[in-house]
Amino acid sequence: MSAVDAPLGLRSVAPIQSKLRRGLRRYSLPVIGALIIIAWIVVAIIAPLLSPYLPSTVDVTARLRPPSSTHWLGTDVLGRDVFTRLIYGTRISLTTGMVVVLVGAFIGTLVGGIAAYARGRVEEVIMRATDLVLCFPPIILAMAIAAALGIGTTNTIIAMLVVWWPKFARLARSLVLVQRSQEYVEAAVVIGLSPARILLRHIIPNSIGPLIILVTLDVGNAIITFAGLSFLGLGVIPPTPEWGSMVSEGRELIEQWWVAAFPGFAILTIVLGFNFLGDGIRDWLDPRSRRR
Amino acid sequence: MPQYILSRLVLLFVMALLATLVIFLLANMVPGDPVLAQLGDLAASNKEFVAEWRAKWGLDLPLWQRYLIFLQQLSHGDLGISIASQRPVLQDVRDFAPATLELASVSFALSLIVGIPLGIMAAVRRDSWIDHLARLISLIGVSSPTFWLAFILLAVFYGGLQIAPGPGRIDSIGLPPPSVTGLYLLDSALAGDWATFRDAAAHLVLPSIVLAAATLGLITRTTRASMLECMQQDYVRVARAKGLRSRRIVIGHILPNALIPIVTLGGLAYANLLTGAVLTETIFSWPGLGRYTFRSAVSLDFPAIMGITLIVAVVYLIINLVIDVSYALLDPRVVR
Amino acid sequence: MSAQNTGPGPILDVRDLRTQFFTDAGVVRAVDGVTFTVDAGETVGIVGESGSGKSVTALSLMRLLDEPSRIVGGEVRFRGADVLAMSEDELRAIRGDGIAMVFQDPMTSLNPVLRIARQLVEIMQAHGRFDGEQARARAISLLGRMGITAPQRAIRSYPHQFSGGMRQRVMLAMGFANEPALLIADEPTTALDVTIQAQILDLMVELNRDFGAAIILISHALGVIASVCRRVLVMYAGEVVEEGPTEQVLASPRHPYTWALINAVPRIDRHLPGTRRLTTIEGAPPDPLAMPSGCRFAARCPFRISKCDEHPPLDEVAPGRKARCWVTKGNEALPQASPPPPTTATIRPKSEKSATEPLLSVRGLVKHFPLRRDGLFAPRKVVHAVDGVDLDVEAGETVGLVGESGCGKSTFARLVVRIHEPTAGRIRFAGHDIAQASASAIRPLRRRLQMVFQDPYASLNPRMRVAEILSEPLRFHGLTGTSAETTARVDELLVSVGLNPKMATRFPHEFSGGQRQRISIARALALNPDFIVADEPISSLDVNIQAQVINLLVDLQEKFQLTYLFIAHDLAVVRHICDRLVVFYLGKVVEIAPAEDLFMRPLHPYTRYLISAVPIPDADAERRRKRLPLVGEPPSAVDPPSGCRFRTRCPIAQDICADVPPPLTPHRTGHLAACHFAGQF
Amino acid sequence: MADRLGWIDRRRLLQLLGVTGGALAANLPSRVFAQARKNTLVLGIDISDTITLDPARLAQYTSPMTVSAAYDSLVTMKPGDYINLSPSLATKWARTPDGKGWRFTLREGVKFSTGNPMTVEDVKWSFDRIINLGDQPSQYIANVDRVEIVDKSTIDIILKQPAEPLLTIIAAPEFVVLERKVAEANGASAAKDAKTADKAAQWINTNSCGTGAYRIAAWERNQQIQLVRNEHYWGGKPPFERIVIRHISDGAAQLLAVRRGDIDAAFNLIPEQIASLKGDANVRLAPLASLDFVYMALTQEPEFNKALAVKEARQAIGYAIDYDGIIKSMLGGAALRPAHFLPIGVSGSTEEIARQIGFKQDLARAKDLLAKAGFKDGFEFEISYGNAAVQGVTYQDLGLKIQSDLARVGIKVNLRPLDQVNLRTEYTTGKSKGGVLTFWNPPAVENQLWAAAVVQRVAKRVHWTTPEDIVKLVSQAATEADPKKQAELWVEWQKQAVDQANHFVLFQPVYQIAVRNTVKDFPLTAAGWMLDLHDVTPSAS
Repeated sequence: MSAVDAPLGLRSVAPIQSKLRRGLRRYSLPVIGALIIIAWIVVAIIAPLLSPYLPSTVDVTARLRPPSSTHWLGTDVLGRDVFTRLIYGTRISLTTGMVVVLVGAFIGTLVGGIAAYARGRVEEVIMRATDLVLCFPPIILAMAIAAALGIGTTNTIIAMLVVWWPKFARLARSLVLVQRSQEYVEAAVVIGLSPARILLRHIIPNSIGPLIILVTLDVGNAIITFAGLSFLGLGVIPPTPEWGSMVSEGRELIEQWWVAAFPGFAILTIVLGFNFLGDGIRDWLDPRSRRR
Repeated sequence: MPQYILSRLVLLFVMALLATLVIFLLANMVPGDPVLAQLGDLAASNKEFVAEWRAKWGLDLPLWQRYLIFLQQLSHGDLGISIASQRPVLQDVRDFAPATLELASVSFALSLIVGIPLGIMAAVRRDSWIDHLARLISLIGVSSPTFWLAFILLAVFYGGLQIAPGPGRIDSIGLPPPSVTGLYLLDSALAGDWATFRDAAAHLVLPSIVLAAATLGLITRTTRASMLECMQQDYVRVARAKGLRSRRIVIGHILPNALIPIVTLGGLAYANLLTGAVLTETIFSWPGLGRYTFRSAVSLDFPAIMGITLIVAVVYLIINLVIDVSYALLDPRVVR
Repeated sequence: MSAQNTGPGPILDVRDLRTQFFTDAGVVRAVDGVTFTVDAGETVGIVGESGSGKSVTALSLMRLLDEPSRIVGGEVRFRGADVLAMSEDELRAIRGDGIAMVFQDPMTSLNPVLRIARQLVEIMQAHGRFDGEQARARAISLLGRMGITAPQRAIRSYPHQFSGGMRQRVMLAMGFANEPALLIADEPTTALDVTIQAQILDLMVELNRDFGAAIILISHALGVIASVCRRVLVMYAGEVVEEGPTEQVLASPRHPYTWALINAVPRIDRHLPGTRRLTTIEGAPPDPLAMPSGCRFAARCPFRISKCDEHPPLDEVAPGRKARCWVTKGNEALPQASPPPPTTATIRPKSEKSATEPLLSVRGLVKHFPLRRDGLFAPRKVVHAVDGVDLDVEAGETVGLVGESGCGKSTFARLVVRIHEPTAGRIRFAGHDIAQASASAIRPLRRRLQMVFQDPYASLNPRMRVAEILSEPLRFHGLTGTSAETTARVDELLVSVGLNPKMATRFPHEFSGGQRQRISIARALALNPDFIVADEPISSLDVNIQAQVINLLVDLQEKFQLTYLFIAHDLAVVRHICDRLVVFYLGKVVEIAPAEDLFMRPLHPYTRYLISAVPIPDADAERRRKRLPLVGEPPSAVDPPSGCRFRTRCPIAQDICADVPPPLTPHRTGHLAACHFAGQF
Repeated sequence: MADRLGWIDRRRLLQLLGVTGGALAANLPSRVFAQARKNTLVLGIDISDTITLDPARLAQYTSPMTVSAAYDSLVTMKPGDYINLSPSLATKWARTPDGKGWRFTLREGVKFSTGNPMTVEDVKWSFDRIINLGDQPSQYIANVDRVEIVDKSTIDIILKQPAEPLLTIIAAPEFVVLERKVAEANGASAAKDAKTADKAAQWINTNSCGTGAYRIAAWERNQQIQLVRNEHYWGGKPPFERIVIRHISDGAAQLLAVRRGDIDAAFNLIPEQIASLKGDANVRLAPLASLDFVYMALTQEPEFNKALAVKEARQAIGYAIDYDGIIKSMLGGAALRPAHFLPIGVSGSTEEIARQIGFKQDLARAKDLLAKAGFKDGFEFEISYGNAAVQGVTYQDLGLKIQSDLARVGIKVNLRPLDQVNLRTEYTTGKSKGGVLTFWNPPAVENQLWAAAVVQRVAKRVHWTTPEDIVKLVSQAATEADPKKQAELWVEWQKQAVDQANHFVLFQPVYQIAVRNTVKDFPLTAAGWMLDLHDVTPSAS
């Protein structure tokens, strides 16, 4: 169908841009985002090829060297090569970020979907549970879990998951509620399909767009959170290189800024990558901006 | 409406208690003994002494009894004595909360004052340079790890350029103003002590920028999206057909509608600022609730943990309630 | 053309207006050389289907369009001044002052967070005509004039406190606030119920008379135009194809498209018994991205001649009449329409009224929707959507359900097919009680009981291909074994609803609204049902597509011996295709009767109002007819009136009506009404 | 001040960034304050561990400094000499005639900060309060049986085990004299039921009632402690009108503050920050040779780790650690290393002795020992540690360093970061399954306290069943009256303890305190209170 109802902004006459420029503008951000992410993934995979050093090689005689041709990003307090640790650190940040978000999204979507589909008591209980999780001080929760289970990557991921699923549950619930009242779902009911089939085959595929946006935007969020917990000493077990703990190791070293500055910048770029991508996907899936 | 608020308050109370119960059980799963961490090496090895100290905080009682005692104390408005600081939790909170409140409020105000106009301009001048700028600012804002941003700002403006004051609420040798509210800006203004006021304000600049970064990004983005959404509503076209000026349409017609979702987001963001400033507070040596929370959790300070959980939950839920109530005030369609 | 400078002249003079959309796919010529004038105080209608460019024309007149639309050429002179050359300030001075506009959807046209007073006063102040106090006083008097009771109170209200009809009155008040010379009303009644539509249309006629403002009324319904406008423009594919005095155009069109438009609509005031099919034209409007070089209607035109390869001009065919057609160039009248013959022999199973049980039998059906509680201690409020309905449907019958929106007819439909579970009551379908049966118990019956939905855009899963949509029920119920069998059946289904089997691999969004509704019907047919509940299946379609779908439904009924429960708010359509009609009001049935009987001799006052409110696409008839003025709006279903639910709006209500709910009692054979004073109005 | 202040040339960066810092800088009031503080001493230090300033409840690391400024004990130690005691409130002391305790002669004319004279009653009451309050300080004088007033200037402290040491212990700021009248007026109690009856904690945290040079005027938690001059001080007029102990947790902030002159001394600088101060003419570095040390404890419970149960295997670890790397590189040389639990500076412990009898890195020997222990290809164990740092070096970095050192002889270390609570719990209850990195901070300067700990409670934690003779050796050394002989016994004890290889002392920090030259005397002390605040003096200019 043709675009009859033009979106009404405030300018009555706007410059009509060329198709090429519009396309560039619309896709440049997500493409840049995707490129950043891909670049980091590649770095994570080929890390050993990029550096002559090992991330855990301690050499206290070469500590806190400023960036130079031998140590591109300098060395840290134990004389480890910051560049090497940084590129190896990509692995942990990327995987934890994705694992937390994907597992959290999976659990949340399932729970939220069930809540919306079951309604009544079940929905009430599930939604109150999300409220409960959200009203915890997250630090206490994370630290209590880490203290109870022990410090380590897996346990930190578990702690994050505990606070991570509710937002997906809420989103999934509202999405399913919207879809539930759609006529095509009623049509599926009239055909006699089972609730599980309706949920999985009809409702969830149609709710997936906003979920994908949230997942993409949230990976960055998870990476930051994980790094933050590492910064507080709850993340990985040394000597595993991890960006948050690298910043933490260098946070007192204002004059040896390279120790903290580079890993932090790495976090910024990768999170920016996911945000660019997520923002782009949002624009792209949003029917209103699609018509531009 | 009063009916509604009343039942929400009842629910709030139940939820907050549930939160403390969950934290209580979780914290008790930790094998460590908070008393041992507080004692010197000699005392920690004296079994009787340790037992006596454990009894002092009721740690020797069965779980359910300890929780009941907590509830009982709570009914008298008493949150117990902190193990780590050895004074009433409530007093600790009273000491630490104003610092966080001040920082969070200033950051929040900052992100609103910058974020909303920026979002509005980005929406009105969609696809112009200001839109791109706003997008960049907000994306970088939400993408920056707080602890790193804090480090960079401190390194550049404090360590390098030396144009910003260092960590802490006031200068290292300055005296805090006489405590009325605990908020230095307010207290120094009340006391007419403008030097301290300027000092406290200067110390707020960097941490509040750091803390505001993510919120600012969020608010800018939401404002823009909300404005765009509202700009496509029929009533905007009607307003244009009425012959109103653009400014009037934006401020008088679009904004009141666009603000509604920002209330929710802003409220939640404020709640998060209040409860989630640990990293910023750590780096800026800000004597606030975030660091207190962190310290209590690290030292497994049960009374403090329970108290903070309760307070945070109540604050969070009250802010949620306020959001809903202001929703009803902002949006006449919501009738309770 | 030459009349431009004589006398008062036209207040609006539009010449060769061209508005285009610059989309990614290409340039859409939405308005392509539209020329017309409007004299002071005149009422002009613009009619056309969606996409014809009528709304864009209206918006272009006030330059209210936005990116990606641009006015690329032409002239719009308002009182001699060229609107298209005006600066923003000059433009603003005209908007809302010289020209006012009323939009289609009153629910969204008022700013929800601002009080009515502010929205009304604002427009008066913006043009400096009145100061605050005056403006407020005038706002109150205007609201009163628009038929809003207690305007002093109303002005302090927020829009959501008003119903759609009331809001459209507020919009009209706003439109007339500065006594404009011209009021543009873009589909002002489309979103309203028929009784409210009648009120608004009457009001517009009065306002035109009293204020002397010229009116441009845009509508897709000829009946609406006929009841207000003296002159009408018919638009098709961005062009005006015919122009002339309304009664002449409707009585004897000079463009085949106008002809098709008129004949595609069943008329409530006349009905040829025995024919259920409508005259339709094939196909759809041309692709706006690639307009044909010749006559744009040629591809669908039943009167096409070879000359039609050339683009016809809009020429005067008779004094005051213009048409863009080579066929009628010499003012030739087009022939009377004859509906297409039935595809198969008409077998009406109506006569075999056996003693057997009706296919569907509903007794005392109730559905209450609980509302969210205000608080833990607040009483739970309930919407009485359906409140005690009895109805039998015989096999092979077509039963129509009519009523205003919110009367419970759609809920009733969803109860019958058990999308909703009834609060109380009995539903017997083919001998089984399905009212409280479990999903698995109903599943075997689902094959015989299917539904067609209202919204062709929402009723198909956008992520599934047509083949999947149609094969899902087949496979689920195990009707086809192999995939080859399934494919064959899907192809068969597509053919039976008039679609090409090759389309099976496409996604729903690749189809037009009418095509989607055909897919929706095919899905319902897939399981070989006996009984189809159709919930407003045509109400969101253009008239010509409506006619096509109606014809399809009639064909299918004859071919597969279907029983229909047909829900609609368009009484003319219902009268046209139904055997029996059921009138709903606020969750209750107020009248059941054979279609003809109901229209000829309605017993319930509400039914009389409903019939009277339907506009007729015949200017003469419209003018001769005296519409019954039904006052007010339906009360809330949360707290329905005691006794007879219609009593609050009923002119003959008496004390008994408030105390005793009238039972649904037979008054003639097969004609039941629930009124204490049936037939006395 | 030079333009080159930080690590970037300020002007150049300003130009580069196009920033004009005027607006922000204008808000900086530090210069204003700098003028008005000639008579104020400002110390920048992390005092987040200070939770009480009540001497009888003292247990933390930083609070003794404050308390020692406000109160005096009977005897004290002068910086640098931790073997011989100096007079303070007592001018003379000797064994009681029956030999069961110590007799102290009190100084004449000592006044409290209120101006009231100190009496023998106050002394007895203060000790009674410590004992009856039963808080941690009471543990250290558990050997005290009672305190008896002899006359108005003489007091006896009677011991349960008269041979055990007392004087070095009561030199600590826990065992100070409070003004009974004021304390009781504010809720204090020294009665038997003091545990519940004493309500003075609140008041005593923000005030003081001692004889010290300064009086506590305010304590705002996690912000600062303020002391004001005690006009009645017995040692002459204290030089500063006011002392502010400013809580600055951040080393970087301390560094900047001391550079700018906002604080007169910075306590918590890490080696890198100290290095950056070297060129600053206004700041000098004062070394504080502490008696603290960082060590690794290794369990020998075979159930936890078969390899660690073998002495040779543990010794191999001792010979594999690169102690010099830790001290020279990681700590910038600002540390010592004793052989065992007797820090350098106390009886029987010098750098010389430590070199002779302590572990040193010797990889070949480590490998031999491994082979001897039956673990030729090495073994695996875990090291637990908390989230903390000593002298800017985190336990984590130490762990990593040890991990990489031990890897060179084939021993695999798994690091196990723990929160402090779990770490303490595991360690003190003997549940550590490998090594523990931790810190020893003596509450009082007394060899016996440390040595006894090694053979008693610390031994239990590492599941070492101590043989009789080494336990006997400790009490023998502690009660030996002849200093030279005593030192020899302590050396012998260290030899045996080192051989056992349950504890490896990694370093004994020499804290580097950055002091501005506005301060003249800055008598740092290795005794528990870090700084003799009453002897700090401003420079003449």
